[in-house]
Amino acid sequence: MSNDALVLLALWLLPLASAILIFAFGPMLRRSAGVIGSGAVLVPFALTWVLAASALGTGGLKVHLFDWIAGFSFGLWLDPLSLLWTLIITGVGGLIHVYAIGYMWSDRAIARFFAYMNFFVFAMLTLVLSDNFVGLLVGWGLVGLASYFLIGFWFFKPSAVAAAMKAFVINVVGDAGLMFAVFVLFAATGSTAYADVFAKAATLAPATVLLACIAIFIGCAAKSAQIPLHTWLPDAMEGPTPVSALIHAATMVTAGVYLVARCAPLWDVSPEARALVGTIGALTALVGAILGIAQWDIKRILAYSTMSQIGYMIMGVGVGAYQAGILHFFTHAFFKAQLFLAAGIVIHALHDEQDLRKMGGLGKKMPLAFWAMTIGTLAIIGFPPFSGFFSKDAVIYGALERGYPLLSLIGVVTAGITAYYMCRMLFVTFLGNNRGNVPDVDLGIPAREHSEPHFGESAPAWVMGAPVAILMVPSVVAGWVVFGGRWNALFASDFAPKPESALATVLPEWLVGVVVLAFVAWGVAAAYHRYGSFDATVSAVERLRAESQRMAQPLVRAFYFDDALEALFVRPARAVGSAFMRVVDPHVIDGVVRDVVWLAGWIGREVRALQTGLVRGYALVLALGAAAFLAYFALIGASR
Amino acid sequence: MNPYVPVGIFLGVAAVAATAFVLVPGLLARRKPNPAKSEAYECGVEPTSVVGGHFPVRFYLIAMLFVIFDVEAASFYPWAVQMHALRAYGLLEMAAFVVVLAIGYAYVWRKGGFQWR
Amino acid sequence: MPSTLTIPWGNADWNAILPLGVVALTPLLVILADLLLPRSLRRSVVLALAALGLIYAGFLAARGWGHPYSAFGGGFVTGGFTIVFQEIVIAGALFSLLLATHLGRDDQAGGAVALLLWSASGAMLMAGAANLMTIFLGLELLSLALYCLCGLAARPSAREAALKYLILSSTASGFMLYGMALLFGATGSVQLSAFAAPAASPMLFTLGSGLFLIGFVFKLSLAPFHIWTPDVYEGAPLPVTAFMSVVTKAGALAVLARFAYAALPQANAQAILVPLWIVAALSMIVGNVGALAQTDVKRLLAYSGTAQLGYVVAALAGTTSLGLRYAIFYLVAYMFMNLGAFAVVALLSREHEEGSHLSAYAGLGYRQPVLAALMTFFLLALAGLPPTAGFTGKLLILASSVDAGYAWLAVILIVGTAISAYAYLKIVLAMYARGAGAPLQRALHPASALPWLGVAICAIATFVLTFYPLAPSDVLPLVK
Amino acid sequence: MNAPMDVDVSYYIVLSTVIFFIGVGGVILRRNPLIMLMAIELMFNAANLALIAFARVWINNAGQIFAFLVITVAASEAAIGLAIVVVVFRRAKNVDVDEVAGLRG
Repeated sequence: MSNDALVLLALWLLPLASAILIFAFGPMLRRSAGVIGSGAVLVPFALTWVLAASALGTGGLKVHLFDWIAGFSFGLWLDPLSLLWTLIITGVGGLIHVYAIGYMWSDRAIARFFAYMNFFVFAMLTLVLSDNFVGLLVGWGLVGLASYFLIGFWFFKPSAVAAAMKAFVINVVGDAGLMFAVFVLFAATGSTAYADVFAKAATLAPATVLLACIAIFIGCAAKSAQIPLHTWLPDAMEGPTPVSALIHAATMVTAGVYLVARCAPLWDVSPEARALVGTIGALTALVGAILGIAQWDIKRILAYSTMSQIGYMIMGVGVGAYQAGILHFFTHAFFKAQLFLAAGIVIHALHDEQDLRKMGGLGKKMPLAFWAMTIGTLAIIGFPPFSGFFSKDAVIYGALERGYPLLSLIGVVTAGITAYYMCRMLFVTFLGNNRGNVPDVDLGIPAREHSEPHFGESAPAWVMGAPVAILMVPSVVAGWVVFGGRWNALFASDFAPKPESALATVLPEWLVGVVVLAFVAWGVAAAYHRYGSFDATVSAVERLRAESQRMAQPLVRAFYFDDALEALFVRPARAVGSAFMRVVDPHVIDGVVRDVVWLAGWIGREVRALQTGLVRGYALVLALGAAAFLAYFALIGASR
Repeated sequence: MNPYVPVGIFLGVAAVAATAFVLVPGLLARRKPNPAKSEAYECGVEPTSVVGGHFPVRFYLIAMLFVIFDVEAASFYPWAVQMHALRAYGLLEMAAFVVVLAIGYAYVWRKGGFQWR
Repeated sequence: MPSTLTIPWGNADWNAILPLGVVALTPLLVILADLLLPRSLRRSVVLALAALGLIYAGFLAARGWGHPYSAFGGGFVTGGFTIVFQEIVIAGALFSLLLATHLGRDDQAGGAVALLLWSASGAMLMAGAANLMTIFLGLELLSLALYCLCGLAARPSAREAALKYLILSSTASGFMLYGMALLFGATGSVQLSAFAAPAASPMLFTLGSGLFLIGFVFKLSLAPFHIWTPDVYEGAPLPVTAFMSVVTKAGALAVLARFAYAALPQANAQAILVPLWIVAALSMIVGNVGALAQTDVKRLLAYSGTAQLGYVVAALAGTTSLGLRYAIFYLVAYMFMNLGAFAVVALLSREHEEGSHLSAYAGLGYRQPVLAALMTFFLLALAGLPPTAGFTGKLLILASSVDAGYAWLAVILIVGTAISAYAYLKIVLAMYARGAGAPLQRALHPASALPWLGVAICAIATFVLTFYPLAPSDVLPLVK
Repeated sequence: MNAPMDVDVSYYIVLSTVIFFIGVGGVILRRNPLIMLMAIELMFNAANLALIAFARVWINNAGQIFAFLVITVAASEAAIGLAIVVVVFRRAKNVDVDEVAGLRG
């Protein structure tokens, strides 16, 4: 085994070793678990850079681990695509680990927390480094499991446990879809290795590829919170904030983007699948942004914005603008992690208060959080020259270039809405007067239970501050990688070159950029007028109260997705009529155990009715079966 | 022509015939039950007890045990016929058989299977 | 010693059936112990004796690897195939013993365990039987003991299960026996090895094969001959159900595979076996659809077993040697994931109530997080998600059925899997249902160490087999 | 079909087939479990008859030994069957399998 291979193996297994170590010796380690855990992620980050050169070489770095059975082998594969993901997982992940030392400082179970976090990093690395579908599927399942543990980390909170269950169940639905896809691809190509499957992709029947793509995308939609499987993501914010930053913003939820990009050869031969994924992505972007408008919980706003931004990425990779979608993943990882970490500082300082209405005027008290949040917001709304500007623009223009003007238009509108709700959050949190002492009723906040604030000593401020400060740099500059066309050249071996489209020649890229900027400017202005101007901040209490009382119900209830998804989803599913579609029924999505789904339940009950319990009836079935057997055998016997 | 082809045909005929014999009466027979018809006839006297009579459950159990040991005893027959030819080997085999049977017998006895409670 | 009749077999023949003999004779010790020991010791001594006997038999069987031998004039053929199936039977019986700490009343314990072992010895006989008589004897030994075991619980449903199993299984035996008579008539021999030659009457031969197959398709509970399974599984005591779900099926599969691979004449083997693939396909659909609406886990596992054995038989399609290895691997995987689920049910059982109803699982994720996690693992394994042996097994079966030219079976397998994910997910959902039964902290069964052992072994095996699909190459069945 | 015999063997086979199907019909149609068990015995004995007849055809004693084995097994089966029927219907008024249908679905 070459040195590179050993290094790759080490960076893959280090987080696992650390997780086991911390789990075994947790009570003894206490806070030093955080140091070990962070080290076990930052060291692989450094190791990844060592491998960058060989990963960018022809074919990437391949490490064959072991032969499984004849025709199946397990291995790792570091190519530009997985290299990018590995860098983000370990780099951003490492910073979040450091931050978490401070955030979890006074938590008794800090060791357990870092064991889970390291386990997650290992699972995520398995997902992106695997060179075949089986390893991918294993990683896919394990990240779901890690996410389940971490969302429910504060298991004494019923809401956290419920959210964890919901996330787990939807993820299992996604796993089943992905498993189905692997079976289909395997049945069609006789292999589970990426290389073999993709080599044969062009020769497969279009229907097979479409079926596989749809099944894969069910997995992606569940993992990446695409409608209609998105409802778990806002709830998942019940977990500790570093978890939200790492799993539910920067890495795990982008696994769907990774998978679609990885399976580009499949999508390249199936225009229908391409249209489907692109459309779902665009709709998710739009719906997520709209839902972000009506939230008061700072983390839920960020959750919806995550959903919306992943919608952009999925739209990008879906329509075939792979480089653009991946670029957006790249920049998003920085600025979204930064937004979450900054929000975490605020939440931590206010003793677990997450309601915007109880904040206000925090800009002077927490300058670091304020500036971090401002830079993150500028990045996410696509303000030049911050990173989000380049990537979002690339996605919107990419959709146009590849002949999806409608999706592109949705992207433009969404950009405006994004600017509005992100600035709304920023202004309400940091400008005006502090409303921490205003009674809930005066702010229109319904009666609620206050969670017990954490008491005890705090970590040195730099532990949480430093990662946020470091993240500010890439949040600003990450988008500059597009200059000189290097970014696109990086993935030239992975993706087919873009086709020329008539529309793209009419509309130059700078013009699209200007249109997007106009929408963004409108969003910022509207938000400033409503929440940021002097008048608005002076009368903030009355305004917020009035607003929270007459806010549109559909928005508050997230378009009734949880309540009324049935109406939206059961009918098309019923029309499709396939039992498999039933799996994503709202009952399941909602995690409610009922007599399961209508069709499945109906078929099941019909079959049950055949089982009368009467011995003679069974004997008759037996005899009829025997008669059928005999008829067949008499036939072939006579033919001889 | 294969000599067994007629057998195959017979099989089919037999299946149909046998099924028909059992099914046809149920389909064709007229059924007009009335109270008088349904009554059990016992020399003009109304029956006072269940016609078949009820045997105690113990009866069945003893009968079952009898059947088992009886049939197992039937296995002695082929051995007895060839006893001299089989010599020691046959004796050993039969001894083993009897031991197994004896353990079963002891088990039933100890569990009270032979008691007429 | 002078004798007028030479005995045609010697030590080698007795050695060949030694493992089987140990399992058949241990029950004699068991019931003697039951008679002689004081009541307080009985149950534990009986269980220990039985376990020791099984383990010793397993050791003896494994020792014979690599020395195929045709014992008793071709009545019983040892070899890799026989040994693998015998070990599966022994393992299945051992696991059932782990769950059998509460089988029957105290004074029934000895008899119950003895019956379990005799039943297992019948299945072991089937694993090596290569002549119609030994096949029949093995099958009846297996079944007769099971009829009694099914009724060994103090509730009406157990007695009902026993009656149904008795009547339906005997009927199936009747079909099979008549098939055997026709096969004998067609070939003039009861040896499977004589069947390869062209039969005197092809008509009798095919009809006989058909009736013969029915008996084993019934024991494998493949649709539509599965109809008895849910009722019997639900009614029978838990350890007996667990035993049936593995041991009976292993024994029946052994006979079926030997018949399909080694006995049938090459010329029309594929034509004769077509109904087998059809019932396999039917089972994958019916089993999984039937599982959808079940609220009793034992019932659900009955349907699931129908579907799982459908996958196993599908692997045999085309009777390729690779297919047989994969079928055996999947059977082993099925044994572990299935018995693991049964062990969880055993852990949830109370004195007078088996923990098989869905309500026992509501909110289990909160009450017994480890147990719920393991149950989830087993169910996902049955559904075929990685990293479990169920996934590997299904992948292998897909491979072999496509290779053998039975792509349509592969398609049905995929569809069946998709349906089954839903059925299994239902229990997972129940266990993690929001706010269900949260405060109810029922203690686990007092004597739960043994089932826990079973759960642990099954979980580890299900996981490890994912990566090391043990499919020994030396397993083609022999007939002489 | 050269074996010297008084009655052609095919008659035995036909008889056994008829008996077999009477047995099958009995299992399906009768409601009394005791009669059902008798019907099953009919199926077994039909097989016995066929076995012995074929043993004559092929001049192979295996058929007769087989039949002997079947008789023994059938007796055990009958005993166990009787025991189960007694246990199930101990307190029931009518011996009717249709009343035993608690397990279903």
